[in-house]
Order: sequence, then structure tokens, then C-alpha cells
Amino acid sequence: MMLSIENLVVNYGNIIALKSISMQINEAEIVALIGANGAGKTTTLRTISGLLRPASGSITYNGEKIDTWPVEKIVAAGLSHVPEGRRIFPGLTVLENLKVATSTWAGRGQSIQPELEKVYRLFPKLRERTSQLGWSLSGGEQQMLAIGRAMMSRPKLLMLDEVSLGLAPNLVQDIFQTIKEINQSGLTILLIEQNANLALEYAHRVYILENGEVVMTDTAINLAKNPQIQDSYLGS
Amino acid sequence: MTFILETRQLCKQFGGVHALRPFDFKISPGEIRALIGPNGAGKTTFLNLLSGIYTPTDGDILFKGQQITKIKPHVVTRLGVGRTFQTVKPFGKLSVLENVMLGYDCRAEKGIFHILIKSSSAKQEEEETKEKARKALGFVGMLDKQNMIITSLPYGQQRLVDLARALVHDPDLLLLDEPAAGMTRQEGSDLVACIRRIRDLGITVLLVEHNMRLVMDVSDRITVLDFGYLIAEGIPEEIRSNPKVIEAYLGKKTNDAIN
Amino acid sequence: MGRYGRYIPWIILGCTILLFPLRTSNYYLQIACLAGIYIILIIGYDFILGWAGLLSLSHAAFYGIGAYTSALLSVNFSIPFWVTLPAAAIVAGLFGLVVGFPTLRLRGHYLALGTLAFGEIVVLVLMRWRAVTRGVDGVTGIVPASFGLFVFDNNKSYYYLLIFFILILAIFARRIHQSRFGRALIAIRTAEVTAEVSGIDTNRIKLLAFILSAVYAGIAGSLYAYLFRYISPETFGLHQSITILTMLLIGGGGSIGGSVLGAILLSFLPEWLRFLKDYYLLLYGVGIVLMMAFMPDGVIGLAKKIISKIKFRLPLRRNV
Amino acid sequence: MQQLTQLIVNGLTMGCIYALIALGFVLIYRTVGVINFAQGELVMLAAYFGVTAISIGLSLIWAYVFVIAAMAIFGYLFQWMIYYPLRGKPFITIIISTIGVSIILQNLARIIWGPAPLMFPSFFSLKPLNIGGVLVQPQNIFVFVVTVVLFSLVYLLLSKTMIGHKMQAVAQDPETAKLMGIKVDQVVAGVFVLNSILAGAAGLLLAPIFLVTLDMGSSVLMKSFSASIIGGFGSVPGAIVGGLFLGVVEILGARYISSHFKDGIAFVVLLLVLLIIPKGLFGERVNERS
Amino acid sequence: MHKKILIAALILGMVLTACGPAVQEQTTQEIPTEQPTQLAATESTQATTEPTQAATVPDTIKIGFVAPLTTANALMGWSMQQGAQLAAQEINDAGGINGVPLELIIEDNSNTADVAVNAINRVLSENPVALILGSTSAQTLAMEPIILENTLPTIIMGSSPSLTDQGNPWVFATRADDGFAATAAVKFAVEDLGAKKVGIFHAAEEFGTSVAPIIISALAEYGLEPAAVVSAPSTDKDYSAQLLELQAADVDVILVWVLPAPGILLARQMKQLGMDTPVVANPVFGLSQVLVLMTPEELAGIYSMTDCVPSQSTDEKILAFVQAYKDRTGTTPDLFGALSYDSVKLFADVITQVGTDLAAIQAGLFAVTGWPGVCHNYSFDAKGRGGYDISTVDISTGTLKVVGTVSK
Repeated sequence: MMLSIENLVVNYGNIIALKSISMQINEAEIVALIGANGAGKTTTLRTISGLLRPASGSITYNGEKIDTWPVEKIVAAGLSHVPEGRRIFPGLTVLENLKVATSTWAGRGQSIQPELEKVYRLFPKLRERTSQLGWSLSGGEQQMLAIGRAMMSRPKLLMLDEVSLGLAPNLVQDIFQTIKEINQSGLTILLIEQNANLALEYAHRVYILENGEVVMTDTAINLAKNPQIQDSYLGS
Repeated sequence: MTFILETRQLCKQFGGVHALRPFDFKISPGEIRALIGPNGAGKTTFLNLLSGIYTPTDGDILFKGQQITKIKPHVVTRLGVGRTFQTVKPFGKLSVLENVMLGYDCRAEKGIFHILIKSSSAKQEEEETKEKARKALGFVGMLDKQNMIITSLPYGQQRLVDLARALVHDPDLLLLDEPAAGMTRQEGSDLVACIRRIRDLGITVLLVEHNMRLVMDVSDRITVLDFGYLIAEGIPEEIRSNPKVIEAYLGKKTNDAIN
Repeated sequence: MGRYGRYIPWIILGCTILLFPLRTSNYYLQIACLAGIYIILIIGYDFILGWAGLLSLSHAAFYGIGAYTSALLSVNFSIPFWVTLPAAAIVAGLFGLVVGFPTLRLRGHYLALGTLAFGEIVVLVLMRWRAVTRGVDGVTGIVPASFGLFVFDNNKSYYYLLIFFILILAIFARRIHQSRFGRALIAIRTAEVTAEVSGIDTNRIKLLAFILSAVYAGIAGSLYAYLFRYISPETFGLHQSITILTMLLIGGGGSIGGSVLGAILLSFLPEWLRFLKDYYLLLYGVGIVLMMAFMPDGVIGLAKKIISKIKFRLPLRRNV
Repeated sequence: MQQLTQLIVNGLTMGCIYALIALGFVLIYRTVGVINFAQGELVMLAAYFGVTAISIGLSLIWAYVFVIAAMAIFGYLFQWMIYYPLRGKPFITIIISTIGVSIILQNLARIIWGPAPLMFPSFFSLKPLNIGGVLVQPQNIFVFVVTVVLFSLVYLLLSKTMIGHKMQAVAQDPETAKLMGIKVDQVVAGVFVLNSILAGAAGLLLAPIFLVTLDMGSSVLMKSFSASIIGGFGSVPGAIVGGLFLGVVEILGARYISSHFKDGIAFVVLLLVLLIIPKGLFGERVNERS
Repeated sequence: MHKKILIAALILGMVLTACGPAVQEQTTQEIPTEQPTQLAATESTQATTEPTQAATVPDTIKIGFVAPLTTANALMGWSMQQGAQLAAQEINDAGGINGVPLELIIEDNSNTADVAVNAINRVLSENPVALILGSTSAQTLAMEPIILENTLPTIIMGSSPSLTDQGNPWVFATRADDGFAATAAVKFAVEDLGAKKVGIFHAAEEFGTSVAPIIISALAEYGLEPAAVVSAPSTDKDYSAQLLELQAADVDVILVWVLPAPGILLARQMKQLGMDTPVVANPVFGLSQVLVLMTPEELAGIYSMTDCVPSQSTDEKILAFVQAYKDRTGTTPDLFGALSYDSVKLFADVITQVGTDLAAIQAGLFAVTGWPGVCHNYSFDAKGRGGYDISTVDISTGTLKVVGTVSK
């Protein structure tokens, strides 16, 4: 088991965002979190990456308890988070965006070139845009950059928050194909997806969240057959 | 005048980038029209041109036969165009009701002196605004939340309030920018019903949307844009089988899924 | 507390305010009067900063324009207070309109600097245009305000005159806040494009905020001129605009209570610290830093936080 | 003609000074989105540190070293006490806090060093050099050279180095910067230290020209501010171009229009620039956060 | 509702705190200010003070002192404070005024009119019998109505003629007014330096700007017009535009009215621009703190018009003061230190003779003739203006050399 979350509780001020979440992620899996807005998906991701602190519960990564670590230490340990809304640095060029994400390991005589090549191979469009400023990219390109940037920190576990949001269907397909490729190269992936069809299509396992709790978890194949799920999350 | 909205050779450039190529577009009154296309196709640009946020580089916009090409957004709104946004930016500190009231304030006439002396006509006007706003909230099914601070609502409900805000001043044309984004499936199908009811009020609806199921479900006609060019227009069935559309936009798999 | 229990604090407060002059020295009365003028200034400034969210640094200039309008009319033409006060409000309001127009194009720091430049230019004109403004010597010999036969020539009577104006202007401000103009201001601050598309003429509303705040500043300036009966240009420089900004932020923007608290607190604070002699301004600076560190939303923000803790619930409803 | 050249040369010197003071707060603004109203007091403090260093018997070179070290420490303390507790608050809250700091430093310096102007020596003699009929101070040339060097260094740092990119990333989106593994607090602390050092350099360079007085920094702060707006706020090249432009325009205006309105010239120019090109000569690479 | 209650409580708290000390003052002291006429004021003060005196001998005689101790004019305020404190200390060491110790109530005016008014009210709440003001004219003008209202004998150290022209019988000036000083400066420039084309350089602030027209009318007496009039704000650091304008006008003497730091920079920049035109300045170059910062080259050709140069005196009493001031502060006294020392001593002398009654002190001040201070010999005219000596000092040698004195 790569990442294990036990009874995680998170509060925003007086509001309880996560009631008690437990989940496990194994090496080389694609795990999807689905659920309505406000169910606690993003909160879960933000807590894993250290932006939020849990009120109780634990997060264990490769046998180490990481829930009190500072964000940069978590990143350095190999957990990389692509935030919702892409959040690329608008005033940096594509290359600079990619470079700043290497700060946990670069600069100790290690070249960033191999990583850069890897990203450019995954997203050839970015190579054409190397010296363009972040804000001038289109939505799809920004999403590619956001994923590529996260790849630059040499992650072992990649967390993706709503990568399909606001993208045209064909682009979404392309990006998910790339995610699949990334996964096949050995990376574990934890993703949040609004589009349950898509999640079930690409993920190995799925957790369904409602009101800050895991209400159901199973393999994607099983869930796709589940009539209850069919009814409330998938269109028919 | 057969069209409620008509654009003639409307185009927009940002610097050297053509966000929208010369575009002729017409909607008949009472229609529900969807505008689809890949990201960067110029859909939001088009809506922004219509609502006066952008000034076109060239071309004309006619609304109810009247030129509105270089008119400021608030005037366009007063003429009878309602508009929602892709990402809702609610007015934070205000309650749900006040958010909606704001949409009707453009119809208010009593000036600042009436407010200072709290004249009875100003009070009456405020009551009327409140009444209108409650009605609009009732229409989208959010009346029970009227006193909540808007930011405390879930995202999908904020979108509904935004819709009420765009409706409250009785527009003739409603522009919806990705109304279903961030909504659950249930909320999505409620939305479809809601859009239909809006049409039944006699309001023409133009929506930009990525959720194909919703688009196919609700629209009378669909217009497809790709990188600033119009590539197809027609009823949903035609669009679904149009090979150009499938190639540029839907992708084979999605198309299969929809069918 | 019984049925009328909730009125008790208000009655105590009202009595305290009304009886204050009878029990205090001229020294504290003078500070209270100055604080009263600041209250009007800050309530006006809140329209721009707290409500419209525009950082303007020219407020002291409108204050000065109001003061000079009143003073010069009084001294040159012996026009009585009840005429020069509205005149000051109108002239300042017109300047608000003039400044508001070009600055509508500016945002954030650019607006701050643009208005700052305007403010400095106004002070320079007040200092250099001797023929009209009497230059750096300032204007002396302002006839005291009077009402019928009653003359407001001491701090005690002037204090009550100020209370009258503060009440009127605070009520007006509250009515505007709660009207469609208040809604529009909040809308512009939080989401300008959405506001525009909702049918709000954002430029007109912003201008209105500028004019209103200038009118309030003009009235405050006029009241200042009649309190001191002497004015000079240096009072209305950038340091004054910064004081006004600090007062509003310490009190807490967006509410009349915050304006009142900020004005009172920062008028009295340096005077309270005088016993520290050489160190008093140093401690004043420390006070500002600490207040910002521990109550970044101002005194009023802290008060709200405490109340929400007491009530054990979140302020989900807005008190209308 | 000779007088015109002389005026332009002197205007450029003042321009350098405006630019030098602007440089630090442009840096702060770009990284944490805050206008530092205490910038002038940092310059002043550095000059007083210099006076103290000389008075305890350090040579001029060592005094420079002492001041830069002291300012670096001060910069760290400054961010630790003023910025760190207010992170994530609206920029205006932090601005008020910096106003508080400027009041503190003004009065602290008055209490420690007294209200009288003080002297700080220069490496150079006060004798002007006659270059083709134009009289130039060696110290002014020194100021010019150091200004150009510092601007080049800061420009290179921001645009060409990893640490510069990190600073920009933090400026544009601190939370995402964290997610990219950047130690945001360290970067911010670093920027404050760098800003303090730049203010220190400005203080050391200006002290021999201006005398060491309580208002030596704050009196030119508003001009520096205007200069950076004219150049395009947040832009490093904009700060120097705006500074030099303002310095020259101001001195020419004072000479050929009226010296009685000299202070107004900067503000009139500022207003004109704002109304004609609202984003300044160099604009902003990134939209403003507010 | 709770919110409102809390706000109310907060305001209440503040107001009560504000009342606190004031209430105490009220119980122990009567303020003799609200009396309709001067005469009545005198009587009632006596009436109320007598029984108090019977119960307790007044423990101190209080003299208020308001000066710019912070911000822009802090240097001036500092000298004044030192001079006043030195005088008070000497008086108390010698047993006080008729056996009652003298107490100075010192407050800062932050160099702004609003704060100055607060400061004077703060001082008044301590019931002083006299007041010394070291403020600029704008601040003094803002305070004058309060002085009049409170019938408080006040010595000001401002030099603007407008201060004594207000018709306020309670205001006395110990410093020669600008009209007198400017006339003396013009006289020196024209008669001694042979000026034909005079340039004027003044501070853009009030104290400089108000002198410019006085200088111009003094020049007119000699049938001269200024060749150029330039000004610079005291925050300005570069005067080359102004200096080159003067140079272009080919002036042969520059009359200068500025603050200390600008004065030094002006002298320096003149030399840097190769100008050696003689300068006749306000007292700025008579300040010891200024002289130590200037090089011999910069000092050349500079004259200062100053009220007095105590250190150059041959009078033993004055030299004793200079020594005492040096022992206390480590610097040579300037005119502000001397004026302020004189003001305290003068008040003490008058009070010793006539007692603490306000009207009596006022009458006592008007009666002063030729009272020998360390700066002037004082006699007050009907406007309350005293101290009509102006010395011209040549600072070329780095020390203050008196080259001429004008007296009225």
C-alpha cells in the first residue's frame, strides 16, 4: 500500500468538511474520487498535500506519517498535486513554469533535461510554446502545462483535481489518454472527476464521497454495473 | 423583424489573434439555441460581444432590430438581455435575495435624494424589487434560501441564484455560459427543466455548454464553432451526425457514448 | 434582561455621549470634537474604500477644499455658517466628480497614486495661489457658527453641533448602504463585470461613491474650519489622507460602527500616550502594528468575531 | 546649452536616486503584492547604521559591510514581525502595518540619533569633475554606476535564475508555489532581506550627498513611487526608466517653468501618464492582485 | 443586536477612559477660563485660589511649553526644550520662584496645527500660569484663539509678523520678527556687500514663503527688484534647477531663508556648481549643528542673520549660560536654546515680582524694559513684540564671527 488515509477529519473554522474519510491507494493504480460538489473531494486532496491540516486521523505514505509535514517535504517525498483550475503561473513562461517545479531536487548537480524531455514527449504542444507566457496559453494547453509541471517534481503519486473542467470533450479524451500513459509508465494516480462516466472509464478503483464521507468504494468495473450508481451518478 | 438577435460579419481580434472570425448568427424569438465548440473556439468571446463586455473589431449586432454594437453592458442589459457566467462570482457580502435584487436595480428610477429622505416612493420601489427578486428565486426553486449569505451555498445553488439574477429584470434574451458546469447530474436535469420553463415564459435562450447530453436534450438548434469559424448549424440530430462536428469537437468515443 | 433590556446599553451610551462635555476638561472636549470631524470624514471615506473597494489617497484634499470654501466665504463675504456649509459640500462634491471621472480608468495601486497626485496638487495650489487662498499664512478670522442668536463659539456647544451632524450624516450613510446604491457598491467591489452585466452602470456608481465621499469630506472640512476658526494648507496634505486611511482600517471598513470606532480610537490614542513623553509616537506606531496584527479586520471585525463566538454560530445571515 | 546639459546630468542623478529607492519596493510588490510605506525609513536606517559604524571607529569599507549585514538582519526581522503574521490578509492591511513601522522607525531614530543632521563620508572627494564644462560629482558617478549594476543584477536575478523564477511564482500564486515544492516562507523572507539590503545600499550611497537626516528616505519616497508608476508598476526596467525620466522632467520643469511648483511637477507628470497610458511605460507582466 | 451592544460597550469604555483623568482634574482644580471678562477672571481666580492657598501652599508654579519635538522641526524643538529645561533647573536650584518650585509642562505639537491645539489644551488642563510656544506660524495662529480665550500670558518664538498682528494682548514675541530680520539682511546685502542684483531662495513652506514678499519690499526701499526668486520644498534634495536659475540671472548676492539640512545642501551644491556668490541667510548658519557638517569651502562667503550668538558674547552672564548649556547638551547653544532660556527666565522674573495672577503677569510683561537676556535685551512694544537685535555673522572661518548688529 502506497498511501493510506485513516479516519481523516478536517474542519474549516466551524464547518466540518471531512467527517471521517478512510482510503487506500496501491502502487501503480488509478484511483478516482467522485461525488457532488461540496462532498469533500478537493478537501481530501488538499489535506494529503499538506495545504490543510487534519483535526484528527492520519495519512501514511510509504509507511511514514506525513500529515504534519510541511508541503514542500510532502512534494519532495513524491506526492504531486495538480490543483483545480490549473493555477499555472501566468507571468512565467512555459519553460519557467516547468522549471520552478523542480526546486525540491534540482540544483544539486542534477540536470532537469531528462524530466523536461519526458514532459515534452507527453505534451508535444508545450514544446512549441516554451517561451510563451503562461496566461497566453489556451485552456487545454494550460491544463497540459499544469500536469507537465507536476510531473517535473519527479512524483511517485500524482493527484489531479478536475482536469476535465471546462475542456472540450475531444481534449478531455486526449488528456485522459495521456494520464493513462503516465500511469502505465509506473506512476500512481489519484484523481477527482466530476464526470463519473469518465472516471469509471479510466480509473481502476473509485471512491464515492458524499457530505465528507466515503459512501461506497469498489473497482470501476463493478461500480459501472451497480444499478444504484447507474441511477444516481451516470446518465442512462 | 423576425429575429430577436442577429449578428452580421461580427468579428473580434485580440492583438493579432482572431478570437472570432466574421460571424453571421440569427436566433428567432422563443428558441433555445446552444453554441458549442472546442475550447478556444470563440464561444465566450461571442457572448461577451453580445453583452457588451467586448467591443467588436468589426461587424454589427442587432437586438430586436436595434443596433447594440458599441453599447455598454449595463445598457444592453436594460434593453433586455440577461447573462450568466461560466464561473459564478457572487456578490460575497450580500444575501441570496440581495444578489437577485441587484439584477432588478437597473429598473429602479428613484434617485439618491429619495433614498436619503426615505420617501414613500423609494420605499415602494424597494419593496417592488424585493417582490420581483422573490419571484425569480421562486422560479429557480431557491426561495427558501433567500436570507442566506450567498457564499455559504454549494456551487450548484450559487449558479441557480445567478440564473435568477439574470432573469429578474424580465429579459427577452438570456445568455447562459456553461450553466451546468460544476452541477451534479440531478442538478443538471433540474436545470434542463428550468431552461424549458424559461422558454415557456417567452424568453429566448442562447447557451454555451460542454455537457453534450444536456445540449442535445434541451436545445432546439445547435451552432458549432471551431477556432473562430462557424462549422455547422442545425437541429441536434443533424449536429450529432455531422462528420465535421464529430471530428473537430465530439471525438468518436464521446459521440458513441451520447448515442 | 427584560423586554426592554436590550435598550439599556443604548440609553447608557446615549447619555454618556450627551453628558460627556459636562464632566470633562476642555482638553478632552477638543479631542472629542476633532474625533467627531474625523467620524464624518471616515464615514464618507468608507463609501470609496470600504464599499466601492477603491483605494483613494486624496480624501484630505476634499477635506481641505471644504474647509477653504467655508472659510473664504465666511471671511471674504461674511456669509453665515448655514450657507457656507452646504456650499462646502457642493464645491467638494464637484471636485469629487472632476477627480472621479479620469480616475475611473485606474485600478488598485494606480488609482491610489493618481489620487495621491491630485491631493498633493491641491495642497500646492492652496499654498501658492495667494490671491485666493491667502497662501501658506492660512485663513484667520472665521466667524463662529451660529443658529439664530446662539453662537457656537466654544467646544462644548460645538460638540453638540457635531453630534447633530454626525447623526444626520450617519443616518444618511446607512440609508445609502441599505439601498440599491449600497448593493451596487458591494457588487462592484466583489465582481465588477457581473455587476455591469446585471445592469449596473458601474462608472456612475463609482462616481457617486467619489462624490458622496467628497461631499462628506467637504462637510467635515467646513466643520473643521468653524471649530478651529483658522485653517492652513499643511493640514490637508498626504499625511492627513494616510491618517484617514489608517483610521478606517483600524476601525474596520464597510460599516459605520467601524468608522466611528476608528476615528475615536486614533484621535485619542496618541493623546493617551502623551505621558510617555519622548516615546509616545513610537508607541503609537507600535499600537498600529499590533492592532493590524491582532485585528486585521479592524476593531469592528474583532467585535464581530467575538460575538460570533459568543453566539456559537456562524454569521450566515446578514442583518438588514 | 551648457546649462541644459548640466541640468540633465543633475536630473539623471536624482533620477538614479528615485530609481534606487523604487527598486526595493518594486521587488516587494512583485513578490508579496504589498506596497512598503516604510521603504524610506529603511533607507534612513541604513544611513544611521553607517554613521554609528563610523563613530565606533570602523573604516568606510567595513562600515559598508556592517551596514549591509545589519540591514540583512533587519530585513529578516521586519518580515518576521510585520509580514509573516499578516500573510494572506488583504494587501491594504499590510500597508497600514508598514505605515506603523515607518512611524516607529522615524521616532526610534530620532530618540537614538537625535534630530540634528549627521555626516557620512564618501570614498570620493567633494570636488566636482569638469567634463566638457559640465560639473559632475565623483560620488554621483558612483551612484550612477552602482544603480546600473544593481538594476542589472536584480533584473538578471528575477528573469534568469531559478531563485528569481521562484520569487515570481510565489508572487503570482503562493499556494500553487507551495504545491510545486517551493519553500514559500523562505522565498518571501529572502525577498525582504534582499529589499533591505537594496535599501541599505541606497542609504549608503545617498548619505554623503543628502546628509543623514530623519527624512532622507521618506522625503523622496513619494517621488520614487511616482517614478515606478510612470515606468509601469512592478517592472524593474520600468523603475529605472521612470526614475530617470522623472528626475530630468522635474529639474527641467523647475528651471524653465517655475521652481515654486517643483513638487507639483512630479505629480502632474504622474497624472498625465496615468491618464494617457494607465499601465505606465513598461506595463505589468502580470495582472494586479488585489 | 449583540453586535450593536458590543459596539456600544466599546465606545462606552473608551469614553469612560477618556473621562477618567479629566474628572480628577476637575475635582482638584478650577479652570479660570470661562469668565466673561478679564477683570472678572482676575477676581474669581483670586477668589478661588486664596482658600486653596490657605489649605495648601501651591506645590509648583507651572509654565506650559509646546514645541515641535518630533517630525520635521524636531531639531529646533530640541534646542528649545534644552534651553527651557536648563533655565528651569537653574531657577529651581536657586530655590524656585519665591520658594515655590517651577515646573515645565512640555508637550509636542508634531508640527501640525491639529496636534498643536490638542497639545495646548493638554497643557491648559494642568493650569499653567504662562505658556511658551516654539511652533511655526500656522500652528501658533491655530492656537491664538485658545490663548485669548484662556487669557494666558504667552511667549512665542515665532518670527512671522502676522503672529503679533492678531491684536491678541496675551501673545509676546521674544524673537525679532521677519520684517526686521529681512530688512537687516537686505541692508547688509546692499550696504555692506554692495549687491545690485539680488536673488532670493526660500523654503517653499510657510516660514520661507511668507518672508519672500517682506524681502522684496525691503529691497524696494533701496530701489531694487529681485533678479530672481526661487523656492524649494524642504523635502527636496537637489537645488540645481533653482541655483542655475539664479546663476543665469547673474545675481551678485543670494538671500536665503531655509531650514538647517537644506541650508547645508544649498551651500554644498552652490560650490559643486562652481558658484561663489555671497549668501545672506536666515539664522540657519548660526546653528552649531549646521556648522560642524560643513567644509571650509562650503562656508566661504556665507553670512547668517541671527537674533544672537551667545558664544561670541563677552558678557560673563551669557558665557556662563553657554557653558552650562554645553555641559548639559554637549553642543553650543543656538538662538532657539537661548530664546527659550530667556523666555523661562523672563517669566520667572515677572512672576517673582507680581505673583501668579494671569493679568498681573501680562501687565508685568508689558512693563518689561531692557530686561537683559542671553539673546536680547527685551522690551515689549504695544503689539507684544520684543527682542529687536539682529546680528550678522560671518561663518567663513568655521566659527560665528559677528560682523555687525542692527538694533531698533
